Amino acid sequence: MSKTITLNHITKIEGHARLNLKIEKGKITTCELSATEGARYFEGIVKGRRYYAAHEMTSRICGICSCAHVVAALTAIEDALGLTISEQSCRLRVLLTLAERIRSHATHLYFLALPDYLGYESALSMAPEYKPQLQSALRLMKMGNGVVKLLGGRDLHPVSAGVGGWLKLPRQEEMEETGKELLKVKKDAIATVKLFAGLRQPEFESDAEWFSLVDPNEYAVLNGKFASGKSSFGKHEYRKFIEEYHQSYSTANFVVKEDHRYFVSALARLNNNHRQLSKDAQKALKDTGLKLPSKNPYHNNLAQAIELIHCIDHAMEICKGEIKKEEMPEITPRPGRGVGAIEVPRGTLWHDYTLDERGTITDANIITPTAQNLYAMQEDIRKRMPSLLKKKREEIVLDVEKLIRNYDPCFSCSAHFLEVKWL
Amino acid sequence: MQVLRLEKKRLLHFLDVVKKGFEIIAPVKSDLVRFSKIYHAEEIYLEKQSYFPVKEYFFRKEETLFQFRGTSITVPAYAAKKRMFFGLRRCDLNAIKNQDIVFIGDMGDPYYKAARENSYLLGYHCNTAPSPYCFCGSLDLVDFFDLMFFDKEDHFLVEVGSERGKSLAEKYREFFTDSQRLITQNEKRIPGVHRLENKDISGFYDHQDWKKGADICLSCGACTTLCPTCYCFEIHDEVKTADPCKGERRREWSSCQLQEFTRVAGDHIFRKEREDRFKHRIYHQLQYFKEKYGVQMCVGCGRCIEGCPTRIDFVRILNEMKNGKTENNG
Amino acid sequence: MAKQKTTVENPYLPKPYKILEFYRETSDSFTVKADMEIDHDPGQFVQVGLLGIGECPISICSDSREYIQLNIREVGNVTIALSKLEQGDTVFIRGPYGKGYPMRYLKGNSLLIIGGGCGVAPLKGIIDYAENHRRDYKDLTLLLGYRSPDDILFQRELLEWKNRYNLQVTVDQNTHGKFCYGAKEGFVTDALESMDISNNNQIAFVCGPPVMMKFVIRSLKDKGFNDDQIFLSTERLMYCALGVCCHCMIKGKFTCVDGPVFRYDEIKDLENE
Amino acid sequence: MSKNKKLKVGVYGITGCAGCQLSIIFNEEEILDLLSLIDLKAFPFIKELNTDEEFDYVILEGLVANKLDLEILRKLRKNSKMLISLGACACTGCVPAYRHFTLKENYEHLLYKRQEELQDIEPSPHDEHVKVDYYIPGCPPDKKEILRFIKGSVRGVLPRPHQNPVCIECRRNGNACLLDEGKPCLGPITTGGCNAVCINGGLECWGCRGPTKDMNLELMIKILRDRGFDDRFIQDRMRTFAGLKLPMLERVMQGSKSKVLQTRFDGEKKFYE
Ligand SMILES: Cc1cc2nc3c(=O)[nH]c(=O)nc-3n(C[C@H](O)[C@H](O)[C@H](O)COP(=O)(O)OP(=O)(O)OC[C@H]3O[C@@H](n4cnc5c(N)ncnc54)[C@H](O)[C@@H]3O)c2cc1C
Ligand code: SF4
Ligand code: SF4
Ligand code: SF4
Repeated sequence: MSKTITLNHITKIEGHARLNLKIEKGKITTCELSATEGARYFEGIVKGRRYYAAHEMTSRICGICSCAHVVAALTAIEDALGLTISEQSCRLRVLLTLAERIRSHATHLYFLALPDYLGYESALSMAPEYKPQLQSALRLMKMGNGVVKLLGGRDLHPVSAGVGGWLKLPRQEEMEETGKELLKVKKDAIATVKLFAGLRQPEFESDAEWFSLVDPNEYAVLNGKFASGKSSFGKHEYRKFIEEYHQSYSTANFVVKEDHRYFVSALARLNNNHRQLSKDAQKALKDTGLKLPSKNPYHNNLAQAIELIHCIDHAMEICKGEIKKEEMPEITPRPGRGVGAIEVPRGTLWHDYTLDERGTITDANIITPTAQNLYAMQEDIRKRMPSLLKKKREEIVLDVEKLIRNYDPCFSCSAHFLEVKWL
Repeated sequence: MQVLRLEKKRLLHFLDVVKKGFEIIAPVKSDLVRFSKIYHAEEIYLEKQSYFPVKEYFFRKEETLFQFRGTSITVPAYAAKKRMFFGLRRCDLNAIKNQDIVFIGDMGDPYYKAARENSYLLGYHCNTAPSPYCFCGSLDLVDFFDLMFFDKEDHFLVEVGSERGKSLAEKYREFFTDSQRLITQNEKRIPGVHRLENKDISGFYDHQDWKKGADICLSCGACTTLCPTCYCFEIHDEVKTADPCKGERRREWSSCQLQEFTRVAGDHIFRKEREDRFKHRIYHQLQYFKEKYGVQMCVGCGRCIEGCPTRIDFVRILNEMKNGKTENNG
Repeated sequence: MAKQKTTVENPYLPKPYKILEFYRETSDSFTVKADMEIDHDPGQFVQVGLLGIGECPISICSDSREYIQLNIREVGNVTIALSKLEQGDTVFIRGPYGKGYPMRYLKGNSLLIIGGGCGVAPLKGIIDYAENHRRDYKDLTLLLGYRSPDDILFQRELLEWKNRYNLQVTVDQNTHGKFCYGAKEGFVTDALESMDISNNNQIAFVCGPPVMMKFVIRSLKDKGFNDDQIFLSTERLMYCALGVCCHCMIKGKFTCVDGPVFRYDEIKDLENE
Repeated sequence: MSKNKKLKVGVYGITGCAGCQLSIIFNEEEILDLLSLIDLKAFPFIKELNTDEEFDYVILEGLVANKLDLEILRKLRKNSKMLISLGACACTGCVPAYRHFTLKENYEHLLYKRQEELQDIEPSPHDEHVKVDYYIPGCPPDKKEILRFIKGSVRGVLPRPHQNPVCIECRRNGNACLLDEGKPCLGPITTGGCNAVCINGGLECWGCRGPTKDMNLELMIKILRDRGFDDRFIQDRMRTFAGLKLPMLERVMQGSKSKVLQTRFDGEKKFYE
């Protein structure tokens, strides 16, 4: 029996990708996951631009993670310029990142993932039966967007965060108001965890190792070392551990040097940092019975749901803080190199810039979570296949799609897929 | 006119007491000076003229004219707040008077009227020109206020300008003493604001110097937005997503400096050239309005010059036209 | 003292009217008749619209107190939306607005009506008016120009007009090869040139595209018409029709209240505005 | 409306950041109602089942960056009565098209051999390849504008696209002008409709909605030079989002050097160093 499955346009993901599966005599002969997104060469086009253009331009890599790219780029640029930003700016950046995570998780969970499990083709067709659930989702999205807009000036591609600080600070009253709003949507987050904990997930274990930032002070967002259960390293050393290479036969883009596949995601964060979750998130986690660490990528949705609660709690904490008037610092360019590694909805995001003495960008490297996950994703599909072979074609497709969507891939982020078609 | 006296040190107290009965709108300095609702009397800033005009409180940036549902129309109830405006300059007050002519005079705009109805206008007289661009002295401004505060070292002389002003002064009588003297015409003059040499511009229509202004004009509309008298608007409909049969008709500010202002079918644009649009604005301010209503519309506040990104000084351009007039008419 | 409360009407509110009749004139224009009972002068206009879409100024092209007739060309949002209406539907109208043709003061004259394209619509008001007051005026000469035979408006009325008045229809191009309504190929201006007409007790009414108006005026002047014997109808973008929103301003004049009909001597310097 | 059948609509994306499609979904309060106004035939971003038969209109995000994109664009154009370009990538090419203005060696090393079908083509907006019926520009587009478009389409009207500069909305929002603070704001030459969000948020306008038809580019350049920005900066800034729509930039920059424009700037000069 020979079967070829081609998913030409994988739907309900961000960006465009396809999957080629060939099964001959019960053996998988081809398993190719590829992005069909056109290449945009962000790392190339920021070269020659000045340091203050980096975050403006790279934010356009991805709509849903635009805050992430802004914050990562700013962190890297400030690192290169040797700037330290104020505690308040830092706090607000965390809030911006968390707010984005709320809206991104909510969008992904309800609009992209959930229909698979409930047997609908889309969230829209769920509307008649699942209106309350969808309304929860929309409230969470609105909340996230609202905070992003408050801090960043607009919903997508925020503008108010600049090199060294904030161009426009939110007012104290607005922050307080936001805190109250956040409290209101917490019940939606809790309901989300319940909903996703109730979904049946297959037993499966990925061969890939997990990685995320680990910060002794808090559930890592902007700071910390990049770590798995086994090893860890600081952000400046990433080149030593992560190597990007491209082989015509291989699917690899990014691998850890010892030739280990790895994944980054909400699940990876939970594996590493679940003890630092907020109280309510920990409680929710306990209630779900999810065993950590988990290497089952199908658990990622649940991990995202749990993170929703944590993000709301953490965000509320930040909203209590005082907003002081702060000026943007005067900046004198200097040559240097800087790295930004932050936790964004889909995992760890890396920005790396080199500046010359005028502050012109001479080199740039951006590694997105999806790029890091690609290899693991594809190999998981390969590993999962044998147990699915007896099923009907549609079921295989659904299962594989579920797997892919659990990773919440974002092919728009193809800032840096060197080779998109693997053989 | 009756004149009262208010000790300066009692001003804040006076306003704080008034605040109990009114919403007070006064100039406040944040990044720029603008009229906004004040919570404490100390917020008021009288040093400089406000950058943004006060007109948005009466002729609002956006106004719902009516709501509709199917074929039935309802007009929103205008909640007429009792408001006291404090710190209006002579130009601001005259600008309100000019907008009154437009909106209340001929056509009886109910929205504007409602907003004006419960407003008390308390002026603050400029002792010196608050901005280098002012030229109110060149125009025929009149007294138009409920109360006008003249700043006199340690006290204010407060001139009563209307019945309303009188009753207001009565109500807060405890703050005022009777003044022994009246305000002279001379005191009402503001030094250094006679910049416009010739306000009859009818002879300049074909003058080549209009180009001087148009060349450095971006057509960004800052001048008309910041002008306290400009009153153009557009009307658009907006419907609800949940039910497209429901919605509202709204009007919003517009600007004659935009090409879109006169676009008609066939994509024809009248006054397509920047120069024509610039000229149109000045002529409307200084001539057309006068032809129609008997007064000039411009009140000489200079905001359109101060707010212009390139500081197009139409007063200077006009003055130069006058000086060069003979050679041009030859 | 009795308190008298005068509730001034809100000038922005349109009122609903029923469509009595709806028919197409040409491929891109149509005529509607609405049950609006008002007194008006020929040349005045109303603001017609639909809720949720908007409104636009349209000249009244009839002369009756029982109804108004509007001839509308589909060019944009409101006009296209109106074109989808049917008999019995509701339209929202306010008006009438503007200064129409001062017909009362022109009694005893002959009328020379020169229209181009959709500019004929407001002029039809004069024709109807003159018909209703036939004894007040002498001869009626109609000179109507269109792009092609397909664009000819008021086909229902044309035969009648032909019988009663001195009618000439021109088309820029005759794509059909057959002449309807005795139409001649050529521009209105040419027809006017070759027409034997003097300014003696003659009033000219002109409406059409800006270029056409310009040439017609020139030609009329050549024939000895004085400025005050020529009436023009102008068109501008307008929102309020109340003399406030300023979009229709031509120099100091508001098309909506001072116009849309102007005597040529009132606006002759304003051509480029 | 209810008389007619629902419009068949498709929402697609080619190479882009998905932000524009998200902007549709992020109309959190209206999204469910919105999508029930139309017959949503395709929206692969959130739908599994997508039919690509005949569409009344297709809203398409993203720019053309490889052959597959072009193929999809052409197919959608063929299958749809109207094509709506959504977002800056679709309308102007946005940041990815800035590649036209960078040195080849900057990105050369990122080029790899690809499958034939995914071969790169020069990044370009839709209208370089096919006819576009309506533009909803912006990076990201204003989500309310998308809402207005869909609502309008249901009633057969297309909202008049914005053509006024960003400054109009900026001033209406009561912002202090950033040009006066010496910042390089492109608001005066950029098409508005975004409610000046960037300036509201403290950042100068980068011109993401593309140049206005009526811009005074020469003067804008002069203003920026006056504030101490060098020509390289001005070019880079203007080309970041809409470089392809400013083909005349270099020429105007050259030409304006010899011209004297007397502007005044009494703020402090702020160099971006
Ligand atoms: C006093 C007066 C009397 C009139 N009488 C009549 C009459 O009897 N019959 C008649 O048919 N007309 C008449 N008109 C003209 C009529 O008012 C206009 O055709 C009408 O306003 C068009 O409105 P609309 O909403 O349909 O078009 P709009 O949608 O407002 O569009 C009008 C035109 O603007 C342009 N436009 C619209 N959107 C854009 C865009 N995005 N970009 C560029 N250009 C655009 C187009 O060229 C379009 O054709 C009269 C006008 C006036 C002032
Ligand atoms: S035209 Fe200028 S000076 Fe005159 S009132 Fe308006 S803003 Fe003031
Ligand atoms: S800040 Fe920019 S958009 Fe706003 S008025 Fe100034 S130039 Fe225009
Ligand atoms: S202000 Fe400028 S950059 Fe910002 S959204 Fe508007 S057009 Fe785009």
